[in-house]
Order: sequence, then structure tokens, then C-alpha cells
Amino acid sequence: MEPRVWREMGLNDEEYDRIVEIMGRKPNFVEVGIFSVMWSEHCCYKNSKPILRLFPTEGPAVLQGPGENAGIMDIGDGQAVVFKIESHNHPSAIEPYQGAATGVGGIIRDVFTMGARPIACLDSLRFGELDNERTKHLVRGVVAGIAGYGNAIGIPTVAGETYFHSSYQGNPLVNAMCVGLINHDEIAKGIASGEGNPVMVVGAKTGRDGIHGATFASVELSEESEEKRSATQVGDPFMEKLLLEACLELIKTGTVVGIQDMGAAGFTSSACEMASRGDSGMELELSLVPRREEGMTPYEIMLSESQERMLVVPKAGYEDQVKEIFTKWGLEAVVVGRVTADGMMRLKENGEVVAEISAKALTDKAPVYHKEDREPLYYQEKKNTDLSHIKQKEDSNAVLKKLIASPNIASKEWIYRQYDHQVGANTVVLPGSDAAVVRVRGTKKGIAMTTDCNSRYVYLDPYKGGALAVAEAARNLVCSGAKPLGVTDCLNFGNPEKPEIFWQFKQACLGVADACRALGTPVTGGNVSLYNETTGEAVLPTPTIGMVGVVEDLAYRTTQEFKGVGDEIIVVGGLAGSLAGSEYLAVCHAMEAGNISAVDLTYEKKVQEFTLEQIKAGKVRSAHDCAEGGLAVAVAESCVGSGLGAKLELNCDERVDALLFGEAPTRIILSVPAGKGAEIVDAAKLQGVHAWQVGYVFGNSLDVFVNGTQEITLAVDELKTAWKATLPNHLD
Amino acid sequence: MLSARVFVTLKKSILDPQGSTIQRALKSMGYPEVDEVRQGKLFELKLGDMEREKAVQLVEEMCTKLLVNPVIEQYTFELLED
Amino acid sequence: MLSARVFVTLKKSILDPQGSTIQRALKSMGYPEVDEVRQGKLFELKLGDMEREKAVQLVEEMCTKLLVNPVIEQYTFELLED
Amino acid sequence: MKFGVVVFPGSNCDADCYHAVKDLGHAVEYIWHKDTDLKGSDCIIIPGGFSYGDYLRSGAIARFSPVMDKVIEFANQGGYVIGICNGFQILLECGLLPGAMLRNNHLKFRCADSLLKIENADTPFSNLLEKGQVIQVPVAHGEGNYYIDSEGLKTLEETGRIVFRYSTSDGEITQDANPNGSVHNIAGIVNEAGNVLGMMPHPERCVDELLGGTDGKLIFQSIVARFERG
Ligand SMILES: Nc1ncnc2c1ncn2[C@@H]1O[C@H](COP(=O)(O)OP(=O)(O)O)[C@@H](O)[C@H]1O
Ligand SMILES: [Mg+2]
Repeated sequence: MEPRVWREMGLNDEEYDRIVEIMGRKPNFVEVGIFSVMWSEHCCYKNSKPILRLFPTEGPAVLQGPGENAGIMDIGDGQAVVFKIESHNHPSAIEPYQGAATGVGGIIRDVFTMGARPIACLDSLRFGELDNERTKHLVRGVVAGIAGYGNAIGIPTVAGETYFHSSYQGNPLVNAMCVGLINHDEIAKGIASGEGNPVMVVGAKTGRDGIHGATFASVELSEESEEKRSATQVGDPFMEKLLLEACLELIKTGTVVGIQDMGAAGFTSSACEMASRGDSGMELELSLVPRREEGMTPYEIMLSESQERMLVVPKAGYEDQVKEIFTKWGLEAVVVGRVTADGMMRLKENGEVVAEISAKALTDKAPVYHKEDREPLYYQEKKNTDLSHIKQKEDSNAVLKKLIASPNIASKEWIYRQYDHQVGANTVVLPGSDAAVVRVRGTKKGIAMTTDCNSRYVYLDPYKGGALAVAEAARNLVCSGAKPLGVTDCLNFGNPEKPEIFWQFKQACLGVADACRALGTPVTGGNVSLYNETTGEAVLPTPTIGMVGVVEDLAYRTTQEFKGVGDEIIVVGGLAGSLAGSEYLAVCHAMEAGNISAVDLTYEKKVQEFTLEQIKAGKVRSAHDCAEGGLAVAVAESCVGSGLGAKLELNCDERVDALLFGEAPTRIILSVPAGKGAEIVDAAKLQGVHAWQVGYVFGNSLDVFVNGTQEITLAVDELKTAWKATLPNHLD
Repeated sequence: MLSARVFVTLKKSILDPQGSTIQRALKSMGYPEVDEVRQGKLFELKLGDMEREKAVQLVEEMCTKLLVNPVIEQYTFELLED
Repeated sequence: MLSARVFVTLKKSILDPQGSTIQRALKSMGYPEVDEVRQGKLFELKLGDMEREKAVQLVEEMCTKLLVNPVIEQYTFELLED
Repeated sequence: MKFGVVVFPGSNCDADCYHAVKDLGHAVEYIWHKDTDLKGSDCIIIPGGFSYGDYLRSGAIARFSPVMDKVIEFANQGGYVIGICNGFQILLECGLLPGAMLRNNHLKFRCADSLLKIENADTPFSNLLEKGQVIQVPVAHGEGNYYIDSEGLKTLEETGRIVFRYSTSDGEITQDANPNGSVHNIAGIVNEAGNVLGMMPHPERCVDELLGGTDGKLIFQSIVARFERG
């Protein structure tokens, strides 16, 4: 076999030699294909594994950590929450609608594979500059694709985030997260065991979709990926809805040994992973696999990424029961092989062996690379940029209007209004607040969820930025009245073969790990997406943090908008922000630089615990995390949500723009009933938490005084119009 | 007056869930004769008065630029006098 | 092997938001020549071997029963040998 | 009184409807689309969702499910039938209600609260409401742009068969209040006999303060009230 064969499949020569060594012979074409997908970053994390080990993955509530299709955490009453996030960046860059749609379909399968009923989806999106035509095309397509799949299958898309930055121009990020509910005694796993048990393919027929999609997803996006367009898969939400119902019905019967969806690398990865987890082998007869197209080769069948398919291993003798359930839902279920005891993946076509590889070799013997990391040149330079000479903007009114209308801060209603965020009739806090909350039927509980990452911070300081993303996610949950529970992460970075990129990756993960440890939110799973580059330019390092939490009693769920005139406004945590890495600096001074503030994790935890305590005590009417745009924007967001104005008096010797628009971690804006402010501030002091009573909800305009002089006066209607108009103006 | 009819269909290798669902429906309604259904789009464009060459080139352009998604779709078109 | 191509379009009396959106888009892209765009559906049905008469009648039936909603849509079709 | 919720492949508001009436304390059962027995239901709910993926046209394929013959029979005998969202589309496709659904005029799926003006409070589905009253019920659809020819529209208007219209909070019928371009802002209509209702908004999504409203209850309770009065 010529070297170009394995090279084209994405294997390097050392990896090929390693295969020969493991097998004790030269692999044939099919076998090389199988190794190439199993040993791609996407499937075996060969570049990221050593770093991922940094994450804390244990905790009293963790029922399932990394390694399965999704993580599981206990929420009491014999119930648990199942959640996972996944990227579909490159497919979305090439075909935004189908790329995003199949991304949603894939992550939903990961959750119901575990036996859980999906209760919500989230989407974390990043695109290039909004005024660019290509960006508009991508936004329209991606949003329509997420809506098209999520709405049709009937799972509400309740939250997410959307950022615009030139670095994502050619390589948008589309991260989809799914959250499900399960009873402890109904957890299913992706395990194949029990010699002689049947292996069944269920769901859609196999076609030539997305062959090599997995390796494709791990190769830098370039001109020729235009050619790999055959890799485009089309989603069928209707088929997946049937598959979802059929699988949950099947798992409830208790006759399932193992079940796993066919995601990236299709049949190959699900079969090998299931066998490997069960310390078993499999013998498969490929001619039995139902196909959509004629003349498919074993290679194509093994590597096809046709959607809406699952691999099921039931107890021997229950094949007909499986068929019965799937037939009821109008789906196929076909026995294609058996579990064996010899640990070999043995693939046959019409009785003749076409591939024979040890399952463990494909999973556990995959190469692991300890990549070199090097601090990039820009780091110190950006960090040491002196911002003190930045000229203050005279007109704070103008600045606030500009910021509130800037694409990163402007209302995302244009997006989430296209998502059915209420189907299921359990969405208690809809998109538009810090975190969404979904009711757990039959209990007083709710599940709060959010995705967060300010990738500008991560770029300027990967370690601090990684920690900040975790802290913000937790803060968003706390603001909605939830106790943060656990994390699923989607690590979107550039080409790890570049030491500077790998440094970003490593530092960011260290930050994420330390924050997760400090805040008691273990990582239960995630996804790594590397090679997010176009023609050599990497995206901003983007470790998206998906986090879930529990609202013990929905009676004290909280949202970000002000509730009533006269309520007193309190800033908890810290008052002034910094210009470093702020949206203000980027939007008003066209600069992305500075030494961003680090999050003091011990203090962060204190502030969050204090806030949650006050919320639980029923003392808080609104709570809002102070993020992009700083104090003024956060208060403005609480105004536009309710139409109520506010009067603020800030006394501080910070420069005015830093005070109003500067950014810093660990800041929360509360509103509390009239007369209760002082009480809260005192309570905070007792716990070593700083708090300032800065004003009250009043009238229909936002008026802010700094050290006695009025800096801002804007009608809430005017703010609201500016805030809402940006996306429609660009996208309609 | 020239007008064009553009026929856009999914490439052969691309899955057509809509078409196959319709095929299954027809089957269950008693039309087993139908082995396969593929659904596509049809665009009718009024072009006003112009030479056919111009029209052909124009339609080609509009197809590649807007009407057709080359990643998953293919197209043909015809010109009509009316 | 017979196959049929069914063309389904909205009745003239019914306005077609998709079509007019495309028309506006084409205009803004520099194709003012296009006065009107109507979007319709195209179905390709594989019918296997049968006489044309049978096929014609079959397709008529499938159109009126399922493929077309007479309240808003009209249709034409053609048969192809292949 | 007993409700029956029909479940088609691709239905996804079936459970929401089931719980909505159950939480109101009424008997309710699911009815699989292949069943040909309505299980003694006094009111049939055709729920929202994407039956058969909404492929071809919303509701076009579902109408051929075996259960629909029974539903039509039941309706023709005066039984109460309420079709919500995709259920409305199915009732249109099977001819129990006149007209058809077009794609939303803005071509996008729209999930948002909508305000509905009660145009006819003398139906089995609205008798606990007041004519002219405005209620808040969420919509979530991509094809809710109701169309009917001018003749049919005239009849609907003249015979009071328009039950709900999209309106402003003070009952004005404006374009801005219309989420989908529906003719005359029509959100819900009944058949000639008045026992079959189709509506695009989702009453089952607002039957609990937790979900942000309870106006939807009034519609289900109206059915019960009328049923019990006989
Ligand atoms: N792509 C999206 N899908 C769904 N909801 C979104 C999306 N983008 C933003 N949102 C919602 O808009 C609101 C504001 O988003 P964001 O500014 O990220 O909030 P925060 O800064 O509090 O994290 C949140 O409720 C978020 O869930
Ligand atoms: Mg955020």
C-alpha cells in the first residue's frame, strides 16, 4: 500500500508503523480506514488527552463522568440530569443548515443513548463580523438548522450564547448542548458484553454520507475541503424522534446490555468502543447492514456517518422484542453480528473476513502526543499594553447606546424566537435571562442551564480566561436561583501542532480545571475541536463551558429584569471594572488588549453562596450577572427586560469609563424590595462580601450619577429599541 | 416575454428524508408501484424581454449565486416564450 | 422504466412570500430583470414498468389524494422513459 | 368527562396536552394513530408537533392515519374536536375545517407569546371567555399563515366562525399583532356545526403560573363546562 493512502486518510507514517507493529502484519485498506478514524483527534483525543486529565471529574453527585456518551449527575429523588456538549464547527462552515442541524441531532442522541429523556437544548454560536455578507449567510443557515431540527423533534432550545468576532470569519463555532432527565435505575451504557449476545443496527439505513467526516473534522479548514463536500450529512429529525421514542421504550424493558449512537466515525467507533468498554470483541456480517445505496464497500459501510442510527446489544433471545418495538415506530432493527470473547473486531462480507483488529488496539493503544507548548509573542505584549493613556469618551450616553447595540451585547431575540423554547410545557425561565430553568415535572425542582465563554478574555490570558468562563457560568446559574452542579466543556482551538496554540489550550484548561475544583463543579464530559483555522489563522481560543444546576424549589427561581418601582439596587462582589479586554475597549477604542483581572475563586464562591442564600431566603426580586459592557450595561439589561427605569448614584475614584463600562469578574446586580437594601449590605459584610447600595428602580429612564455628576440619562424605550434592532437590521 | 423554469434537486448521494417519507406514505396508501420519491424545488422566473443567450447566462448566474446550494443540490432549467 | 416529474405551484391568486423574497434578493444582487419569482415543488417518482395510460391515471390519483392541496396549489406532470 | 389525545409519529405536544387536562382533574388517555377506537373520549385533542416531520405539507400525511376516519366520524356526530397548531393543520388537510396553511409571511419559525381577541364566546371552546376579551397564549410554528378564499372568508366572518384573532393588548387587530400573516389575523376557527376548533396558539402551554400564564385553562374548562351542561 502506498504511503499516500494512509496519509490521505490522516494518518502519519509513525502512526502507520505503529499499526503494523500492533497487528504484526500490514493492515489492508479497510483496516487502515478504521484506524484512521479511531485514531483521529476527534475519536481518540491523541493530542488533548494529557491535558484533559487535569480536569476534576469526581464528586459526590457524579453518577457518570467522562468516557460515556454523556455525563450524569444526581439531583435527588432517584433522578439524575444527563448532559453533554458537542461541536459541529466544520460541517456548519460548509453547509450551515445541515451542519448545525446534524450537530443538534448528534448531541440529542448522545443523551437518549444513556436512557434519558432530553428536556432541553442549548447552542453556543460564534461567527465573524455581523456586517459581513458571508457571516449573515452563516447565521441565518445555522439558526434555521438548529431550529429545524430541535423544533421538529420537540425538544425546547432554551438558552445559549452568540458572539461575533473577526477570528471566526472563515471558521464559525457551532456548539450544541443537550440536557436530559433519567431515573437512576434506567441508566444505559455503551457496552458490548456477554459472548453470543446479538449486535443490532437500528434506525436509518446506511448511505455514503459523511465518509471520513470524523477525520475531516480534525483537519484544518482549507480550500480543498470544498472538495470533501461529499462529507455533507443531512439530518432527519422525524426519524430521530421515532428513534428517540423507540430507544427509550426499549431501554425501559431492561433487556438492553448496551446501546450507543453512531456519531462521528459511524459504525466503526460505536462498535469498537462498545466492544472495548466491555472487554469483548465483535463479529459483524456487513452484508446484513441495511443500506440506502447500492454497491457500498465494507470500507464505506464502516465509515459512513449516516445520521439517526444506533447500535444495540440486547440479551440473546430478545431480538424479536427489539424488532417489535422498532417496527411499532416504523423503524428497522437488524441483527448484524454477535459479541465475542476474543476481543477482536472481526468484520465479514458474505462470510469472508475483510478486517480483523483488536478492539483495544483501536481505543487504548491509540497514540498519545505530548505536544510542545510555547508562550505566543502577542501574550506579554497585549498584557503589558498600558491602557491608562486611553482617552475617556466624553459622552457616556453615546457609549452606552453604542455598547447596548453592539452585536455581542444586543438582544439575541432574533435567534431564540426561531427556536421552540416552550415545547414540553416545562420551560419556567425562557431565553433572555442569565440562565434558563426547566421544571422537573412532579417535583418542586428545576434544572438551570447555561453556556458561557468570553473568548476575548481567553485570548488575552488563557489561564484567567478559562477560569473566568467557569465562574461566569456558575454565576449565571446562581443568579437564576440554582446551585451549580457540574460542567460539560467544548474546547474549540486552532491547530495543536503549533506550540503557541497548544499553549493556549493547556493554559485555558488549567484555568478551567482550577475553577471547577474551587467551585465544586466537576467536569462530566465534553468535546474537543481542534484545527479551527482558516488559511493558517486560528479562532480565538474558545473553551465553551456548559453548566447545569438545580433550583431546589421553583418558588425562588429568579430572573434578571427589574420587578417593581422602588426596589433597591445593590451591586454585590465588586464595584469598578477594568478596561482590559472589555467590550468597551473593543467597540469604542478598537482595541483588544490589557491585563485582564483574574478571578479570585475563593471570593467568587463566597459571593455566589451569599447571593444564592439571599435568593433562597426570598429577599431578592432580580439578579443579573455583570458581564460584557460592565455595570452600566448590566443595569440597562435589567431595565429593558422590564421596561422600568433606574436611578443610580455611584461614588468611586476609578476613572468613569472603567466604573461604568469596565469589566471584572464576581459582580452581581441585585434588586431587593424597598427598604431591604441596607439589611442585605450588612448581611454581606458579615460574610466578607462587598456590597454597595447604588440606587433604586424608578420611572422609565436610566439615570446614572458618578460622584455627583450625571453621566447617563436615557429613556428605557430608547435603550430597548437600540438593543433589539441590531440583529434584525443585519439579518432580516 | 421570456421566462425560466429552474428545477433544483438534491444530488443523488444526498439523503432526502422528505422524499422517502412521502414514498412510504404512498406505499401505505396503496401505491406500491412507486419505488422512490425525490423532492426538489421549482422556480418560475419572469425575465421580461431579452435574447436567449443573455437569459441563459443570467439564469446560470442566479442559480449558482442564490437559487441553488451547490453543496447538496444540482439544477437544470428551461426557457419559455410567453 | 417509467418515471414521473410532478410540478406543484401555488395558485396564481395566492401570494408567495418565498418567491417574492427571492425576487427582492435577486434585485438587490443586481438582477432587476427578474420581474417575478414563484417557488414551487418538484417531485420525481420512480414508477417501474407500466403502460403510460396506467401511469397517467396513477399520478393523477396520487396528486389529488396526497401530493397537492387543491385549496392553494395547482399541478402539472410529465412522464419520462429511462 | 374524558379527553383523548391522538399521538401521530412526530407529534410532540401530546404529553403537554395530556398533562394540561389531567392537571385540571379530568380523565385523559393517549390514542395511537393506528388505533381505530377513540376509547370513549368525549373530546379529542389533536396535538401540535411535526407529524411525519411535516414533510410534504404540515398535516398532509397524518390525515391518512387510520385513527382519522374515526375522528371525522366522531366530529360528524357532533363530538368535540380541538386541533392545536399541527393539529389545526391536520384538520384543514382532512377537510374538517376549511382553508389551508401557508408558510409564515416572514418565512421564519416564530416562538413567542401572542395576544388573542375573543371574537366568539359562544362556542364549546370559548364559553367561559367574554366576547372582545384579550387573552395571552404562546405561538410556535413556521406555517401558521391561515389562508381561505374570499368567499370562504366571507362565510367565516358572517357566521361567527372566527373564534380567535391576533390582536394588541387593547383588542386592536393590527399587522404588528399578527405573527404569521394570517388572513384577517385569524388564529382560530370552528366548523359550521361549531363542535370542531382549530387554533394555532398553544393553550396547553399556559395552564400554570410557573409557565407564565393560565389563560389556556379557560379554553379546556370551556369544553368541560359546555359538555357538562350538555
Ligand atoms: N444562540 C442562542 N440560542 C438561545 N439563546 C441564546 C442564544 N444566544 C443568546 N441567547 C440568550 O440570550 C440571553 C443573553 O445571552 P448572554 O449575553 O450570553 O447572557 P449572559 O451574558 O447572561 O450569559 C441569554 O438568555 C441567552 O440564553
Ligand atoms: Mg454570556
